Amino acid sequence: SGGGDGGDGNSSNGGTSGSTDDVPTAQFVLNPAEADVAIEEQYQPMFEYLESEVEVEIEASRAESYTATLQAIRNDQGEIADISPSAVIAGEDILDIVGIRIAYGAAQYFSTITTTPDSGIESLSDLEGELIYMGDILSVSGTLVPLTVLQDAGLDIGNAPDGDAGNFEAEYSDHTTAREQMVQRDDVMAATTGAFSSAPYVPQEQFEEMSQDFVDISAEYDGAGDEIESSGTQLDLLAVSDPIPRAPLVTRSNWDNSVKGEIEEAILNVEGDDLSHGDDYDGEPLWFTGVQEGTIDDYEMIRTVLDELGLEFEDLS
Amino acid sequence: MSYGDSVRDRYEEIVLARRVRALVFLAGFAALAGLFYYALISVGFFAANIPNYLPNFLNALRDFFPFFTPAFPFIEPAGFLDYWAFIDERNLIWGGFGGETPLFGEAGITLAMGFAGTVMGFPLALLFGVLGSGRVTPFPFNFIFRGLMSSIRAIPALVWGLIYIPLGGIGPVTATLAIATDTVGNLGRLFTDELEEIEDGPIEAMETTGANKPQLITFGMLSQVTTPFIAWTLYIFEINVRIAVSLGIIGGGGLGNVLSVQQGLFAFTNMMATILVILVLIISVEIVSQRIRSALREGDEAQGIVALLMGFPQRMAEAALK
Amino acid sequence: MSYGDSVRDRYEEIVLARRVRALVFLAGFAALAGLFYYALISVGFFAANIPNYLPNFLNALRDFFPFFTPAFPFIEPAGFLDYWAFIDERNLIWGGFGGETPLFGEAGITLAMGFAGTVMGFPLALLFGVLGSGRVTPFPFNFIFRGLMSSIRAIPALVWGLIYIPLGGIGPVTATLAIATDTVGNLGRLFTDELEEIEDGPIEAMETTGANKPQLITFGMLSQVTTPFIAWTLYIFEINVRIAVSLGIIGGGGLGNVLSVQQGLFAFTNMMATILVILVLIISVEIVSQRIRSALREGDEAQGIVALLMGFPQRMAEAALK
Amino acid sequence: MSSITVEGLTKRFGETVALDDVSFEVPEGEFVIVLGVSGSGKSTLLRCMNGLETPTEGEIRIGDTPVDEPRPDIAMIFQQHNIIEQMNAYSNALTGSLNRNTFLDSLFQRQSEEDKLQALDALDTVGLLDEAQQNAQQMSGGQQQRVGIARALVQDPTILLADEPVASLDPGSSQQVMGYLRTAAADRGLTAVISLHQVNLARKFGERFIGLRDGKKVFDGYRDEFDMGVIDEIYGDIDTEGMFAPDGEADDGPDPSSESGDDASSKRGVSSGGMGQ
Amino acid sequence: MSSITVEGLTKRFGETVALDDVSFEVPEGEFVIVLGVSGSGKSTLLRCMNGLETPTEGEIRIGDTPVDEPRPDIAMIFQQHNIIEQMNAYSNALTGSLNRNTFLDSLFQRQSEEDKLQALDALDTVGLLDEAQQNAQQMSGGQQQRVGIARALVQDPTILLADEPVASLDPGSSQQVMGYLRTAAADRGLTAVISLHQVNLARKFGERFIGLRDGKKVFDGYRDEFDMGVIDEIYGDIDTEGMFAPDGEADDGPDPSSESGDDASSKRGVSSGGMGQ
Ligand SMILES: Nc1ncnc2c1ncn2[C@@H]1O[C@H](COP(=O)(O)OP(=O)(O)OP(=O)(O)O)[C@@H](O)[C@H]1O
Ligand SMILES: Nc1ncnc2c1ncn2[C@@H]1O[C@H](COP(=O)(O)OP(=O)(O)OP(=O)(O)O)[C@@H](O)[C@H]1O
Ligand SMILES: [Mg+2]
Ligand SMILES: [Mg+2]
Repeated sequence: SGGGDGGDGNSSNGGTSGSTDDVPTAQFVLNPAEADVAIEEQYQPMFEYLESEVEVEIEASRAESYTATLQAIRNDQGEIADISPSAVIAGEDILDIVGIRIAYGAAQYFSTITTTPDSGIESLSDLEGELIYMGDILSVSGTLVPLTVLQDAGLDIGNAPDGDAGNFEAEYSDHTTAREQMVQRDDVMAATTGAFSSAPYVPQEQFEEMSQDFVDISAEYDGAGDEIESSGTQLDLLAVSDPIPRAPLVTRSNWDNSVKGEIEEAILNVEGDDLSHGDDYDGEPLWFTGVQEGTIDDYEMIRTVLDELGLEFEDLS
Repeated sequence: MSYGDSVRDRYEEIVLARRVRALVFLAGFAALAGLFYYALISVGFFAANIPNYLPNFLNALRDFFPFFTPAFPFIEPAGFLDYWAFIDERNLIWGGFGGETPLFGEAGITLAMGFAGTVMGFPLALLFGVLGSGRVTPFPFNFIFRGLMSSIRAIPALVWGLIYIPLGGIGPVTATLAIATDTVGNLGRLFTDELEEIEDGPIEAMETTGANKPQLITFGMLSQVTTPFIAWTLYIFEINVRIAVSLGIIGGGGLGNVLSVQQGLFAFTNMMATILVILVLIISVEIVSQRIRSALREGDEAQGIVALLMGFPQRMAEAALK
Repeated sequence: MSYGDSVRDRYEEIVLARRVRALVFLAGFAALAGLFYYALISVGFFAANIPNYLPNFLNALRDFFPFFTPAFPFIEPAGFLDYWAFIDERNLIWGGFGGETPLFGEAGITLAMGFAGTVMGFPLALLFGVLGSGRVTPFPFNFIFRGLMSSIRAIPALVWGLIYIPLGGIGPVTATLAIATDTVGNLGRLFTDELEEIEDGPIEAMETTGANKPQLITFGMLSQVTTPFIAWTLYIFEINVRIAVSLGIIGGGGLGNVLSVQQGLFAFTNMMATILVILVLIISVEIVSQRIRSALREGDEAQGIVALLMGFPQRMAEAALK
Repeated sequence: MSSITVEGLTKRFGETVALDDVSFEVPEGEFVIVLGVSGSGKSTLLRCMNGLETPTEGEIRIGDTPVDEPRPDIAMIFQQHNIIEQMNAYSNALTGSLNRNTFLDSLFQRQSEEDKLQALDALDTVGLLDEAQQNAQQMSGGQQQRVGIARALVQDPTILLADEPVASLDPGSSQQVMGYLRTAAADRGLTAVISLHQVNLARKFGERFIGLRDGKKVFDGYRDEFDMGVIDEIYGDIDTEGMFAPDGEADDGPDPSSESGDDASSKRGVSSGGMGQ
Repeated sequence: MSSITVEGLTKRFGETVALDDVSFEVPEGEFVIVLGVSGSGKSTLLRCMNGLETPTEGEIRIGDTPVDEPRPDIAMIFQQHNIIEQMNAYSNALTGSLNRNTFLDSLFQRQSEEDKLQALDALDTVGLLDEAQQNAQQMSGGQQQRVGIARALVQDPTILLADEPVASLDPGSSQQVMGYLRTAAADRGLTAVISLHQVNLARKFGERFIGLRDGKKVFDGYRDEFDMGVIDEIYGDIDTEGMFAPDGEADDGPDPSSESGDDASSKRGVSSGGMGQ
């Protein structure tokens, strides 16, 4: 059923606001940018769980960018939100971090730089003067962290991402498009994506050679290389990043309602079962299985990355 | 047959002039071609190596059109069923009675955004459009309104959407506000343009009857343009429905939203199904709007419709009021 | 003064007809209002509680306009300097000679996308536009071309951009292809519409001279519409530059790209600076295009320009060729 | 008092002298026809009399008050009728009463019953009562022109000006429209000044005639003085001019010493011989 | 042979009978003028003779071949001139040679020198050689009409048809245009059929006259037979009709027993008395 659509949330509110004055409502702002999914449907069990645990009515709306999400929260248009690690830094004055989302037991994830086997690229330094496809222009795992990796490898990143790169060329889209177009196009020498996008096409051994952290922590390690056979596409790993804190769930810090605490608690107590759909659901499941307590300090690494790249968020307070 | 001297002289002159003209045109054409080449360089056209990727592209197109098969007869009807399954499952066209989506499903939301935006933008468009005409507002001042409309147009609806988030939140309401704003700029400009083209005669005639300024504007000017104004409004309505799709893609809800989700899922068949619904919606809107417009243009036909519409109540009312 | 019976009778009839008309109009108006209300419900307008958020919104607007201050004189010139600093630093307007960005910086890329797209789309637009006219292609068949153009228009440029990614990769090339495709649909339709409105007289006259079909089309029809065709092409060029901005927002490069990054960084002042550049770009394009169009409309002026352009080379050539 | 005095009227448009020191007087109730070829200044004269143009020199007075802007008591009928084609005949006629009604009243057609009846009566006068509710767009040229007359009559003018009111009509409609004009002027005692370019119509309907040529008044007189000599004076000897112009122009062609001279000159010789201009 | 035979020509548009069994013959080289009020069928007759309309009944023959579609040897001049205003006079005249040139040659103006000289010669004939390169849009109505004539002449026709060629021109230009038409027809020995609605012009230029009324031929004769009686026959007694119509129409108004009867009936009584129709 399409019960989780953004439009529905609004219209149902229009129809019921008169009769449910006593039940407080909370706007849950969703964001699909980190994964390619039909996000409202995936979150449906989460909403049902929260509504059963707390006396609250959840309304979902889907924002297309973190800017929209933060704008909404800042202007009291949203109470709970699913945001990216970098948005945490941008919105630290207006957000309370409820917790970090966990997938397959990990609260951290990885970013990769991959190439095609026939590209002739052996190491990051070979990328000098080449064209690289990246994720969304301000995506942490698709663009920002990989840029620092490139910088550490000695490439001149110039003003990228907010301006031209130094001795290579960058174009920005999203994880999957970047990966697919690199495979398709001869002039694209590498793609920088989250590991969730690239790992299925990279043989497990390459991860083992490259990063012990990845083997230990990453949720994607087990499925690495699974798609190579069925798709006929193999990617070669050029670099794996340090672990990146996963995206948190946050609430509006000036949300002044008694249910705020209850919701935060319920979120932290959510179990994998609460988040799974029934058997008749044939879509993608929600990507995380739980939420672990976290604070702004967990995102120090992001702040460092942003500083290295010279990116500065304007004050949102 | 032979011709007079003056004819021959004129002939030589024309031949010369044509030769010069051809040169000038050639130069102009070369300049245009040069600009085009420079523009292609600027966008990196040659680096993209398009011919190389054509086979890839055609292959990718097959994702969109599952009903094409490489072998004879090239069309597989089952492909259309895939489309329909998605359209039906997601209530794209028909939302059902009393459901959460409007009667016409997701298409209905898109349509509603375009329609509400047009209606909301109309009054200001009319005001600014009329005040922007040099005939109504004296010269330097009418440019205040023209400038305002130009500025509104210059900001894409997508950006207006962003600006309105604090007001309307995330979703169709903000998109509707953005469309309404865009309407003020676009429709208002069309109104101004139309007013610049009306005939002076009737205005002058109004003047000689001793009409005052508001009367002059209403009877001398606006009465001449009601039909084109309605036609332009319908035209902008068409465009607004298209904008509603685009705004949906960046989060405005409706068909655009569905499209963007399916794109994110790389579900090209579903995407194409959505595009088909968009196509049907927009072409329907266009046909209806064009029917009305052509009926308006040919007064006769409109008369016919009006007569048809009014004939019955008129007879009723005449019987009742007499 | 008193009037004849027939006058009085006619008067009563008019009063009655007006009363009926008023009723019909009221009903039509009520229907429209009802539709509007339903559309507002569909987009969730009342749920959005706009009046509540108005103060917030006005507050948020201040991010965009740092030169407004709450106290007298309400304008702080330093705010404008912020804008300029960003514009200058990021080469928005001026890319410098020999740099990587074109001469006109980011604005140049956007302009190049719009221009190249228009030029690339023009030939097909002309072909389909002409073939879509009922005067050229007999009735049921011209609708093949009209349908094709409608379908192209129905798909937003944003979606065309998506479809073309396998062909042009990510970036301005794909955006240019999308704009070119959009141009075929939009410009072609305008061409068709224009052709439907030309006068029959000259065509009939061509017929009586014994001209064949291609001659009839070229001299009887196209020669009548060259000026409006050029004007419409310029109009679509304006629109294409706006579309280029929108496509930039979703990854097409140029000003739209800058806008989207600054939006992501919550740098509203920089965003506004970018919007100002967009404004200047689009208004410049509009002014140039409107100048050319009005010059074309008033043959005199065009004559003046042509005379000016041609006068010198003409004299030169006459001297040289004689 | 609605007599008209035109005194030393001169109107220049840049270099062009459209009217050159024109003076005459029209007593109340007279039906005057202004004649002249195209460009002789007929329209300019009427537009000055109506206040639509300001004279460069000279003055126009109605009774004793000078005319300097359009006034409700001077009604004007235009060659291109200038009615609003998008409204019906009745609404068009009703616009003649705009000066007596406020904006809102006229917008919602809340004029007094008196005004409305007057509009219908004016349509009756021009024979269009039955077509009152017909859209002006669907009317013939002659009918549209009559609607224009009705509008003028609703203004309750004392002076009626008409600029080539029948120029775009066929002879039948022309006669009809002129007939309505004369009847209306006579019935209401209006002073009327009407420009025409058809001499036969002028003769049939005119009472007094004013002839213009190149902006100058070349004739001013009544029926009995209006003869063939006057027509020659007003129109010039257009026959010969019109019929032999092509050959006349060939005469001032370039030097006769060009290549193909023999045949051409023989041809020109013949035609030059045929006329003595 | 370019004589014209019109035999039993009838043309109906739905209910309307535009032409009703019209027959006549025009020998080669004759200059015929067709007269009739608006709607009498003049345009329809000429359009049938040109093959632009197909007769409902009857036949038109040029020499011995029936006309069924537009042919290069029949040139037509239109009331609204129908030249391409966006091109200059020369290019317009040159379109008369389209039938002798291929598409590409005409597109790039690569006609033979002969054709081009002929176009200029035709412009010379209508006195526009010096304006050959002027844009048609910037020409006066009379000049535009003359360009139309030039185009027709470039066709090298044997028959020249013209439908009210001077209807929208002032008297001076009218005479000029008619003069050019007659000269051109005489010089080239063309058979010409021209419709007009000005009787005075017809008399001045016509050789033979055909009168139409309600689609029927009511007169066919030469100069000496063309008198006032004929004019009455063609035009009807429009004077009285035109001048008293408003009162005539009031007669078939609704029943006289309405409220405001007294004044109105007295008024109507007077006018009814004034005419006997
Ligand atoms: N607004 C104007 N600007 C410049 N010149 C004008 C203007 N109005 C009229 N003229 C010139 O003044 C002269 C008289 O023009 P006017 O229109 O009064 O003549 P007319 O007798 O009405 O001619 P027609 O029969 O063509 O209407 C002409 O030479 C005309 O070109
Ligand atoms: N295409 C058409 N369809 C229907 N009726 C037509 C058509 N053309 C002409 N008629 C009718 O045929 C009759 C004769 O028209 P026609 O145009 O031949 O008259 P005319 O003498 O040329 O008139 P005018 O002086 O107004 O040009 C008129 O009643 C007219 O309404
Ligand atoms: Mg005039
Ligand atoms: Mg006719």
